[in-house]
Amino acid sequence: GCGSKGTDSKPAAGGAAATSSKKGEKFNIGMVTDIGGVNDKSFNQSAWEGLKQIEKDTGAKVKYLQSKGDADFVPNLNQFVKDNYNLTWGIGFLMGDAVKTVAAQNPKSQFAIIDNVVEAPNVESVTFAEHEGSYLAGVVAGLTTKTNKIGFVGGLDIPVIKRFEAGFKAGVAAVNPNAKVTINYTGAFDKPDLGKVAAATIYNDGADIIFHAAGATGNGVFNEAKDRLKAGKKVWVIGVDKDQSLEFGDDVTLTSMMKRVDQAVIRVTNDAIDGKFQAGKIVTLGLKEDGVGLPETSSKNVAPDVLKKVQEYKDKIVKGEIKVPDK
Amino acid sequence: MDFLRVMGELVNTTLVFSTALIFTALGGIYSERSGVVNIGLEGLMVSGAFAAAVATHGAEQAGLTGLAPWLGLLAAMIFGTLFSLIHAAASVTFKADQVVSGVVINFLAAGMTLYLVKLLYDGSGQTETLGAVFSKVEIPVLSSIPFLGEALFKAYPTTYLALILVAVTYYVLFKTPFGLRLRSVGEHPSAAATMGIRVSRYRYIGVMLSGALAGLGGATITLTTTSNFSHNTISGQGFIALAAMIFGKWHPVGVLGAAIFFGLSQALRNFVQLFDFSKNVPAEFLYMLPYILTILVLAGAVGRAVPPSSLGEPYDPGKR
Amino acid sequence: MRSAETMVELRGITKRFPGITANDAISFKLAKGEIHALLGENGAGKSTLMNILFGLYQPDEGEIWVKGSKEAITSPQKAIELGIGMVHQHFKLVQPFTVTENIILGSEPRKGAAIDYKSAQSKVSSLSEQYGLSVDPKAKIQDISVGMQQRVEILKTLYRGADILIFDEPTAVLTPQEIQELMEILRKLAGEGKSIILITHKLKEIMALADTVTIIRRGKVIDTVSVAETNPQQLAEKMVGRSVIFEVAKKKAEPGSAVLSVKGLTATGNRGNLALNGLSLEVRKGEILGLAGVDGNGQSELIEALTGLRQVQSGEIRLNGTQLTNATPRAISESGLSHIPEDRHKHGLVLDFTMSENMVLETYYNPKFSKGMFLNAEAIDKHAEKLIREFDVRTPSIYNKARSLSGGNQQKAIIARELDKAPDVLIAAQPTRGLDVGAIEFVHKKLIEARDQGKAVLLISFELDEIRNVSDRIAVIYEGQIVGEVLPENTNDEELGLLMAGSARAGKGGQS
Amino acid sequence: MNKLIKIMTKESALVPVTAIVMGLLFGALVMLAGGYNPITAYTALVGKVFGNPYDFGETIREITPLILTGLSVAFAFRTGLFNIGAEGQFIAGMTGATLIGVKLDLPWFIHAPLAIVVGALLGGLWGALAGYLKAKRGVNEVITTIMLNWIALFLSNYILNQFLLQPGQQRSVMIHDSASISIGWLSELMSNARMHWGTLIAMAATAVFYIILWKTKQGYELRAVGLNPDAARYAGMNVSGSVIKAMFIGGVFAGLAGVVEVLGVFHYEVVMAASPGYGFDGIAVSLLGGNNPIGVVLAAILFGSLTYGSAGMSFAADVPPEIIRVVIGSVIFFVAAHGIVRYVLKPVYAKRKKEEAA
Ligand SMILES: Nc1ncnc2c1ncn2[C@@H]1O[C@H](COP(=O)(O)OP(=O)(O)OP(=O)(O)O)[C@@H](O)[C@H]1O
Ligand SMILES: Nc1ncnc2c1ncn2[C@@H]1O[C@H](COP(=O)(O)OP(=O)(O)OP(=O)(O)O)[C@@H](O)[C@H]1O
Ligand SMILES: [Mg+2]
Ligand SMILES: [Mg+2]
Repeated sequence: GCGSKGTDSKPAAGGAAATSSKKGEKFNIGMVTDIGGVNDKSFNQSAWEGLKQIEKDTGAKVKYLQSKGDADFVPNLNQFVKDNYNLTWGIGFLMGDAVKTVAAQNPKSQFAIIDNVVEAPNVESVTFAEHEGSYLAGVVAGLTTKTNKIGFVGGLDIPVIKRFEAGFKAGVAAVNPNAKVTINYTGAFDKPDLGKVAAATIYNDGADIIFHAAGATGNGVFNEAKDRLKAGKKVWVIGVDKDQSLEFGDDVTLTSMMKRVDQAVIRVTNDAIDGKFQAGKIVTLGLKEDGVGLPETSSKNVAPDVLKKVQEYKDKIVKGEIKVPDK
Repeated sequence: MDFLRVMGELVNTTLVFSTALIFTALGGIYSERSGVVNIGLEGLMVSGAFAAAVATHGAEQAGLTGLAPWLGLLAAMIFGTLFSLIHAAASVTFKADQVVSGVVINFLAAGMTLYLVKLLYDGSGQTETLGAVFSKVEIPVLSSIPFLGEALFKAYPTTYLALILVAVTYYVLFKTPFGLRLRSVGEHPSAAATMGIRVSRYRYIGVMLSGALAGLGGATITLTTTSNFSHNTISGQGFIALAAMIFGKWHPVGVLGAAIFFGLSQALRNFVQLFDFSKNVPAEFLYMLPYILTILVLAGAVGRAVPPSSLGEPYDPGKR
Repeated sequence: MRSAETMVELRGITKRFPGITANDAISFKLAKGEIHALLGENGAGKSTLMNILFGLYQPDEGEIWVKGSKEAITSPQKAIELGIGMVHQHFKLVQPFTVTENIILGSEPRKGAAIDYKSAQSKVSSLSEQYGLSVDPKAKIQDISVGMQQRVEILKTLYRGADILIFDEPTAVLTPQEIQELMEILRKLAGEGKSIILITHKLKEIMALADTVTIIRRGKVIDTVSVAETNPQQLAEKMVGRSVIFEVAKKKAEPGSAVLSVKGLTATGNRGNLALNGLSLEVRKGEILGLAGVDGNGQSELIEALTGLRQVQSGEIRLNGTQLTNATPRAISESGLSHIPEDRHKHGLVLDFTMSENMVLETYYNPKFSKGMFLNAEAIDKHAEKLIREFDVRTPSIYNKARSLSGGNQQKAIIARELDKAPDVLIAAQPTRGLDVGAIEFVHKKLIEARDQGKAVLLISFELDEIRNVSDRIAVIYEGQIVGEVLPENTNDEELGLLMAGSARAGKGGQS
Repeated sequence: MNKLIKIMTKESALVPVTAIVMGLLFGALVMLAGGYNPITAYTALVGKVFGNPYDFGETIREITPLILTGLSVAFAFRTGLFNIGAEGQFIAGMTGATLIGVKLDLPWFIHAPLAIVVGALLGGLWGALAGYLKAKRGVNEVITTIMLNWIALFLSNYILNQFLLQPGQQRSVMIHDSASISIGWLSELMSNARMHWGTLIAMAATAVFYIILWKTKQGYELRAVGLNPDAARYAGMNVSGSVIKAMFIGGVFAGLAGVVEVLGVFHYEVVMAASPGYGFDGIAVSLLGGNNPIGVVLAAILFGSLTYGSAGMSFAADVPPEIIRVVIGSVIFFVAAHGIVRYVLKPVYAKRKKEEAA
């Protein structure tokens, strides 16, 4: 995936390649994805890339199970528990209840979850302050727009996505009070056709930048932007979760609001391998922790003075001078 | 907001949504007019979407950028046709229940294509993102006419192709010997047989044409919307096309109207979000809009659709 | 009989179906220009034999010779090539297609890639003129009468240049006028040198039309005789193997008071036409009222109105004095009306139900057959056993599906069910259509028995013989009205024919 | 044992069993072509289903809703209707159960039954809506049920968001324990597998299906309408009423499937981005089971086991789980196109005939 060749993601090719001297040799790490699977070009993929990195670095054995539906979460987690995996990851907001249940039933096993909070003595929860990163995306958009019309395309109208929207709007408002943000929720994370038409509608209405937080639905936003580019009309997309310019190219990607799921996974897993697993802890990764933020590649398309502004706002948020709204 | 322009865009968006439905529902007509129920349209679309992604990607790699999406369409037609042979064999040769056989198509397509994607793309759940996809073609001069230009003359090549195929299908079904025979086989196979027409052959052809056209429908989505193929590239469009075929009374022009209606109601829900009053309407109700509209229109519409009389009945010359 | 060239010769044809030998070493010869009738009871194997000749079935044994050479007729296509055409017992016409489309289907004239409808239509027109088969080339089959449909069937074969024509029970669904016309056509075709095989249950037609007749019983040829040398009585005996009475013995009716009375009934037909136009009639206790008329003059609509299947615009229907206008079918049935429907497969039976289930189609909910919300299977089965015994319905068991019975036995089962409801009024619509003489005899006997028990019977039929033999009084329907009433003993075919054709004339002596 | 073999080689059993074997073989071929070892894969699949009490229990959990949605589709089929709407009826059932489970607080012996009844009724109403449109307005039920599926999805999301949402979560508040139909002791016995009374409800529904259709007056009417609506009208039955009733009863079955998932498995309902798919699988189950209640149960067992077991396949043999859809699809194919199976079985029949003759 990700346009890059050789992403070795054949399920659990095993840690056989690891040399014997590595620290994670006898350490097994499982990961349960939601329906998207490890190639969703989104957080599941990011998390899996993190684990592959761990495998490479430490020689630990990593494996994932893809869920075919909500009902699969629990048995999939249990599969790892029953196979005595040392750490099992639940990836995504939706896994919250499943992780909670299985953790309670298996107090001796260790779990970690991304994007949701599970209060249990054997679970470490990692969440992200998406609103903080989105605020910076808003700053970029507010300062870059020429039409003073900006769009936001969301997936489902749910709390996580609301955080994106709230932060983004606040960021735009902070630097460009005249800019109007058009909000469109498509009602789906897996419908590029809806994303595409939503984008077309917003661009037609005069917007020149759209920020999407809509998973695969957002692919449609990129496709629409590319379409317009081919027809000679320059418009921008702000990507989400990963540096989407790598996937969709610099000519339409202004910047991306990155969630460093991979980094979080690596950090927590490394801790666990080192015996320093912070069970019961809830970690929120914001700008301060570099859990969210804009990628290096932003400099290609975002003007230097805008980037400077971004840095200013980032500092203020990190220092706590600005409190970014999350709904 | 410039009203004319907005209306033009609304029509334009409608056509974007309608195109895949037109192809697929036209395919459904060929199959069902020959007497073979085809609820496998969804699966046939999946197979087409898959083949288009793979072939276009391959062509792209081979450096055939301009030709790539066209090759994708061709591959989708071929693959869709091959896939539909399963349906034809089961329901024509082996006289299986046609609904069951259609369900089989849906299952096999869903499983097989993803499995192949994983094999072809190194375990990945989707194909590579395609660069060489279709983009909208502006027809010179015509596209600058106010309203009409925006509405009709800035569209994907596939949209034009779909509209042409509506006319072609009409001609084939109602003007040519082939069409007469195909329809006779769907209405009264034993009558056709006593006139020396080979019922099975025509049913095979009907089903295969549905495979080719549904394949085109699926390819349209890959090549104009998603730019890749994954497990949710086709999620329900085949069933909507089935609905469009019934709503359109198994007639190409009716199907065109029905597909445009479904496209319009999808497009509307996006346009509504541009207006401020929509903020007071819960989003979920906007999402429901297309489907509620459909039911209301159908419930208000007069006249029942009459399917081909022998639809769903395997032809058994020995049966009385 | 001429000793002309042999067109078709079947030698020792045997065809077996699971459990039955439908054709048992049948040999048969058809001469040029001859009309050769095939006669036999229901299920004797006539259709099977013809289906073999037309390439629809393959024989297990035997040879087929056509025009002097041995042929393997593997498909209808092959039969058509050999000049064989068949008009099937159940028409093989595509309802939503036009007459022309049905005729040219499979060998369409072309102009470029498209069908050349113009030349097709002119061909059809000239053919129909040549043989006196008038049709409207542009009309859809679903909009034309049965008689016209049959002409289309004949034109189909002529269009393909057939000179051997097979007709499987062509008159079963025709009105007397249409039958007359068809007989003319057949004579004309034979006169032009075509050879014709005619399957019919009607001895009168054989006597009037055929040159030769072959009688089949249980798959075997019993005899082949020249029509000139035989008579109906002899034919019937050969066919069933016993003597047959043609005139139904009945004593004179003793009608009582009117049970069913219909006044000024108006209703529209399926196509919005005025199908019933102020129709009035009365059926009295203990009489059979025969309703004669040409198909399409409101008979079907009248039956539907009487049984609650069609809403009427005005007028009233009373049964024993109770208002039943626009009542539900169930309410009507419960008030004492039984109905032997015209189309036994469409209305009379659920073909995929067992016989047992079919015998309680209208009464399953009665306390007799149910307990609370549940069915009483035992009672239902017993009931079915009883009816099947009493009415001699031939079925292996009450658990066989209705589909597996022959037409005659299906009809017997329906009659059993309807009479068992002990109705005050019995409506019998085309009750003997397609049945052989033995079965017809049985049905007529049952109708008269019902009358003798004091029931009021309304008999609707296109068969004038049936109407005249069975009815006590005859009413003629024309364009949704009763145009005349006559007594069977005081009338003849000619008078009835005139009334049915709408020559408005008050019936004489109908008001006894 | 001999008797068993006889039963198994009877044609009625032989054909489906052979079809299943052929489906599995085809799946094996596809695996081989993809470079996977089918023997390892199938071993893992069987191991996953029967390997330990937990997975066995979870397999039953997987099978349960499939029985109910299968019955739903089958019931409509019996009345001549094609219910593609089990999906929407399932969601309606979930939502009804959640509403009662969350909003009311009652003693368990009222609460759970009430939640079940309300969910079932909502599912039934959702089905009846399509039935009504068919009966009274002549709208093809295939179209309406497809549309109603989407409407159910969004309507349920609306209700969840508006009235039932757990703050900060993407799901409803948990239902009260009194509404739960989980069986605690059984789950404990089965190492925490999510066992619930819904399985019993599904079995009961199977019996009810059979009794309604073949033992009651109502069922007699429904079947008559399904087989020949003209004759049913002639016989004084209320055809449009039957259509509505059949869709209602079918909807109740699908609604119950949703109910047991909420009350027995999840204890909440999530805001869904897409339909869960049990209704569509129900079509396959119903057809595989020949629209016959026992057949539906057997088909659901097969379908559910293969689906659940596929996780074991990907865990132990690294086979992509998608392959299981191919297997299920080809099993259905061979069951439907039994001509092929009979052809394959010809030698067996021939042999048997010889034996019988001897
Ligand atoms: N397709 C079939 N399958 C099984 N048996 C058949 C089939 N067709 C005919 N038969 C058998 O062949 C016998 C002859 O049937 P056939 O239709 O030829 O009778 P028929 O003489 O035409 O009767 P009728 O006067 O009622 O038209 C029947 O008794 C029936 O058992
Ligand atoms: N599918 C079938 N399988 C076995 N036997 C059949 C089948 N269809 C018809 N038969 C047999 O064929 C014989 C004649 O049937 P057929 O339907 O020709 O009756 P019929 O008197 O000609 O009725 P009708 O003229 O009203 O159609 C019956 O004995 C019946 O048992
Ligand atoms: Mg016959
Ligand atoms: Mg007959």
